[in-house]
Amino acid sequence: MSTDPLDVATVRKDFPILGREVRGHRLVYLDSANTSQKPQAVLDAITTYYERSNANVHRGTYLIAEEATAALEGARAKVARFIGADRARQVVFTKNATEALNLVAKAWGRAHLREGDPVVITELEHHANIVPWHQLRAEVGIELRWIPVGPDGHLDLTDLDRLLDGAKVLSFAAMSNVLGTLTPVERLVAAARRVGALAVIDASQYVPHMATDVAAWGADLVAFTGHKMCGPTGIGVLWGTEEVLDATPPFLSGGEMILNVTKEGFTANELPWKFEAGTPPIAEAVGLGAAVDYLSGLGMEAIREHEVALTGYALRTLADRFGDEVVVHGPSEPAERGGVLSFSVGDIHPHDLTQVFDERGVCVRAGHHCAKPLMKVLGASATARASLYVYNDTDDVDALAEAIAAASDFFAP
Amino acid sequence: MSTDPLDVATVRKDFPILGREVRGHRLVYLDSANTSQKPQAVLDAITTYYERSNANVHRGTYLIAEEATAALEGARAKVARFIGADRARQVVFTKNATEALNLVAKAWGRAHLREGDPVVITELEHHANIVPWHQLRAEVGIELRWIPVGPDGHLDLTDLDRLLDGAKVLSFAAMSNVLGTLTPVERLVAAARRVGALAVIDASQYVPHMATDVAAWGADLVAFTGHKMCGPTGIGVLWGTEEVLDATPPFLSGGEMILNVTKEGFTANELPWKFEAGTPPIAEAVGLGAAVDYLSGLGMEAIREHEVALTGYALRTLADRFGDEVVVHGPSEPAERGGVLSFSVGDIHPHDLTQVFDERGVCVRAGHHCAKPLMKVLGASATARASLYVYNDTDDVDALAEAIAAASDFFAP
Amino acid sequence: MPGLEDLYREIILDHYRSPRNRGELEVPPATRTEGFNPLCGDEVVVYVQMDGDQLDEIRIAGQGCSISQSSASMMSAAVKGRTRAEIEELTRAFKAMMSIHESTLEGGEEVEVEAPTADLGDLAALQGVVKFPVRIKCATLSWNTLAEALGGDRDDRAEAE
Amino acid sequence: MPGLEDLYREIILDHYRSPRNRGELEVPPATRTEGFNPLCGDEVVVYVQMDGDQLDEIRIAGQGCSISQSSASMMSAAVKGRTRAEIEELTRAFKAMMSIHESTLEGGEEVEVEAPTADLGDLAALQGVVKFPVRIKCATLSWNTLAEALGGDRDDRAEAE
Ligand SMILES: Cc1ncc(COP(=O)(O)O)c(C=O)c1O
Ligand SMILES: Cc1ncc(COP(=O)(O)O)c(C=O)c1O
Repeated sequence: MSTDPLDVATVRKDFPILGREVRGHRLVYLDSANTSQKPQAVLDAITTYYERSNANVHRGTYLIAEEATAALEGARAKVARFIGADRARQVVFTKNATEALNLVAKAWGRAHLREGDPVVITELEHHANIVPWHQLRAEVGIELRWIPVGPDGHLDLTDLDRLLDGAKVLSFAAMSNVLGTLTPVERLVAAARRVGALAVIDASQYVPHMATDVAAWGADLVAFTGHKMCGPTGIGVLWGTEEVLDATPPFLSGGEMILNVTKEGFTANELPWKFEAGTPPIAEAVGLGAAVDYLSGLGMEAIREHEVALTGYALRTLADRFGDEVVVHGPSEPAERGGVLSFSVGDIHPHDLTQVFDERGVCVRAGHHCAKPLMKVLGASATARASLYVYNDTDDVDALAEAIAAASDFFAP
Repeated sequence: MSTDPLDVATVRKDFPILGREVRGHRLVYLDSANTSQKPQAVLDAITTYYERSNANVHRGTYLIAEEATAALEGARAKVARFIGADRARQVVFTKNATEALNLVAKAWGRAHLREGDPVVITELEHHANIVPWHQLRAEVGIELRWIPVGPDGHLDLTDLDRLLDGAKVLSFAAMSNVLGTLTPVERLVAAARRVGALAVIDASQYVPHMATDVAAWGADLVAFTGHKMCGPTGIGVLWGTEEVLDATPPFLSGGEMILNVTKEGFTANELPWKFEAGTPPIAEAVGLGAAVDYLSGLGMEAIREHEVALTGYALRTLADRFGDEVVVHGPSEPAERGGVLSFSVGDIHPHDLTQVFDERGVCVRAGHHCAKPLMKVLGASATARASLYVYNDTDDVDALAEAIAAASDFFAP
Repeated sequence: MPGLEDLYREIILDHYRSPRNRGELEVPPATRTEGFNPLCGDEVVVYVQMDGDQLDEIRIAGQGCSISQSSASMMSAAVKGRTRAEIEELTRAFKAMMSIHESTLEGGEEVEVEAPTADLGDLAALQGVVKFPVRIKCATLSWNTLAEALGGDRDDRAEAE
Repeated sequence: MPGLEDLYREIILDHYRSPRNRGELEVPPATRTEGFNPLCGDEVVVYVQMDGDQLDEIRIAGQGCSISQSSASMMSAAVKGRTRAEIEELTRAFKAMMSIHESTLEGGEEVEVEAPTADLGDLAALQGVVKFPVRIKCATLSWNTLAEALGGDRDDRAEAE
């Protein structure tokens, strides 16, 4: 990995937490698909905001309120540029990707879907792109259809035409948070277009890791979340075309999202504020703005190259060292996936596995990863999942391999 | 004010932003009813969380994930104690008070209200406690009834019995964000109880300023927001009795709030997580926990005493200096109100007034304060509003008086 | 640092104290259009009576700060008797004057704005507003409301971005 | 620092590798109750057949980690043939052993817990779990599911707070 397009040693210095020792070991953080660590620049941006310009936005006629408003709207413009949006007003700040997807299913969905209307999702969705549709099914009786996942971890599109027949919505993840699978976004959007279905993309795992161009995707709505892309908790994004956002009624309501309120009713504000009820996550937006600056500084192409190379290294290392004892789920080609490695080690339960890892400072998540329908397809109730990001290197992968060996020894019958 | 129960000079040192100069003047921050400033302890708690323990919660079997979970749930327990809740599970974290009130109107309301059901609110509500009900009216046809505000700024309860006749919900602010009016919480809750109506309190302006005991109030649901009580943006709270929360269906849905998800449906998680869909505002909860520690350290009784005294000083100062030229809306007795002073200066428009204030570093909000129905009652489209908190002192009030004098000169015909 | 005198030019205060075309028109034949500044509650009501392509009469009601009210007053004087095309031209010129700063509010990037071609007359006094970003919406409120009254697509790009 | 040996006592691994009372019962006469650990996906299914006040037969199905499965296995052995009252007593004792640490998860405050009165036998081996807060839910999952099966109010206070 001498040709790593990222200078990981330098990158690591940007992340204060990576200097921490746990249980006498250096922290080996391999859970970025769950949440990413935060660089100093993001923490500084948040602190500086609070120490210099904290005020409520869009409201005050005094200097720090103007600064706060400029900070919030400036962050919106940064995010818009980062994802290739035409205009900042297409970027709605929510509290996380989950709220964004709820907005889609409930505000757009309630207004446009009727009993029997087919909504198509995939078997590899995160619960955030499943449960809101279940709620809508209980409420208005939509029909939920599932694009299956094949044994190679890719979507099985054999029956796509039939599944999409009459569909009103196609909503899918651009990258699986369990398998790392990259789904064929353009093809799926085109297929949705052909049947006139709303095309919704859950890009929560994609935006942090790959250059994103929502305009090129051509979808209607795209959701993602701040904390997985070096940003703070408490903020997510819904991007949408103005046509679709305009045709979506308000969701949460209260201050900020109104033009007028009387005893008789209310008039909604313009985009994007129409969807931002109450005091927005201001410091969080500022932090997210700093995060996209940080990621842009590293370069999204370089990040992707780094992750493809490191994923390849990880797949080779585990195969060479453990052979059949370690099974990695999902696509075998690094170019077809993100750096998310769900794996099993013999018949050691993932919880027991990661407990041993923890002794060595190796942070890996065990569980269903909020994707229970996919776990069912995989025939497992849980997997261990190691996921890579800008600050991971071959040492981390080697530490993972050591930890697997240790667990294998410990639980050897 | 030599007997001020708060040592404001020391308190001020806890707030980094107050050391800032704006336009060549010290910052005179009089907009805490809009959002409060943040003490160093809160900023430190957030930074330390990110630098040492950042991880996703309730998910990881490794040390920093345990720490993150303990930090989130520890913050919940702190908030519960701060408001006198019996149990931490009664405390639901939302993104702001607005989301909390939307949850009430939409999750509880949709499940329990039918066409024609009367919902009673008051004329002094913030839009956050109006617009969700308007949406529900459009959706299910509830009847919205309004408790009027009298000329003294207090609720006019003459017709309370008639208004509550058959009511299913009584939802009201414990303190007005425009007039500072303290509403008779116990009396209103008791009245709601008598007719079997759900008692909902918007305590967004109350919790930051006065010792709160939700158990003593005896209401069903109480909403408030973190950023007005020295906490960060991006977090709010809905407290509720377990009986009512259990009878409320999930609102937003996705990860965290489920026990199980299949292709056919889902099972909701226990309280409070049932209402916390997706990655919660973890760092924000940690910051809010530090904020309630900070406020408890000052003492809520001392804070209230300080504000009563300072409000009295402000009312006297403005009356002595400007006579009839300055009209302060709302109750004239400091003991019957919070430190929120909406006022007018002759016929100078509030926007023009606060523009002059800004030249002098005096931060006062001009506008409708997200309470347009109340503005209509006051017969104004806007007021200027100065609001006091722990870091304000008589110097700040004097600076306000100077600024009023300057504006009065500038716009003198 | 911009001073208060940049904002509150004498002519602005004059229009504020003695607003032109204040009042209402009978609806119909006139139309009535309300505009709100969501951020501060300012309201402008624009009554417009067209004669074919020409704006025959205009009246302004509502309430607001000196900037929103004087801007409405100046606008009413400027557009009375003009054709739709002329009014659109004026609106563009006025927005151009205003939006220079407003765009920097968002991303810190200067946006290319064509030089105004129409003669703004009195309205040029509002130029100082651009140095006070929050007040720009006060100044543009009546113009947006007029655009809506004339049925054109409200060009709110300047506000939203 | 607690070591892995505190958690994975030999007896726990033994129950994990050779679970007691594994299987299903016919429903009815038995009842079937599912329990989920929402955080990791562990599932326990408890089949219970009562004979009046006495638990006649019990079977455990589902899948999960060594802690949840061994806890379920030990529980099944411990409750078989016992009366409701005895089982409640056992449950309280087991929860008491577990909740000591769980409560500190929340507020950092130690909670007074009555000393367990029932004899936990093998189950005492699970004591080490309290040093690993996230695993407590693994250990209590089967007990909560059994409580639900017996129709008692599930005492989930320990979990929720
Ligand atoms: C009385 C009252 N209720 C609700 C809110 C809404 O709070 P938030 O904007 O944080 O949701 C506010 C503050 O804006 C308020 O003053
Ligand atoms: C694919 C995917 N979608 C949605 C989410 C939900 O994100 P959040 O929890 O921030 O709402 C996640 C992460 O948990 C995810 O991986």
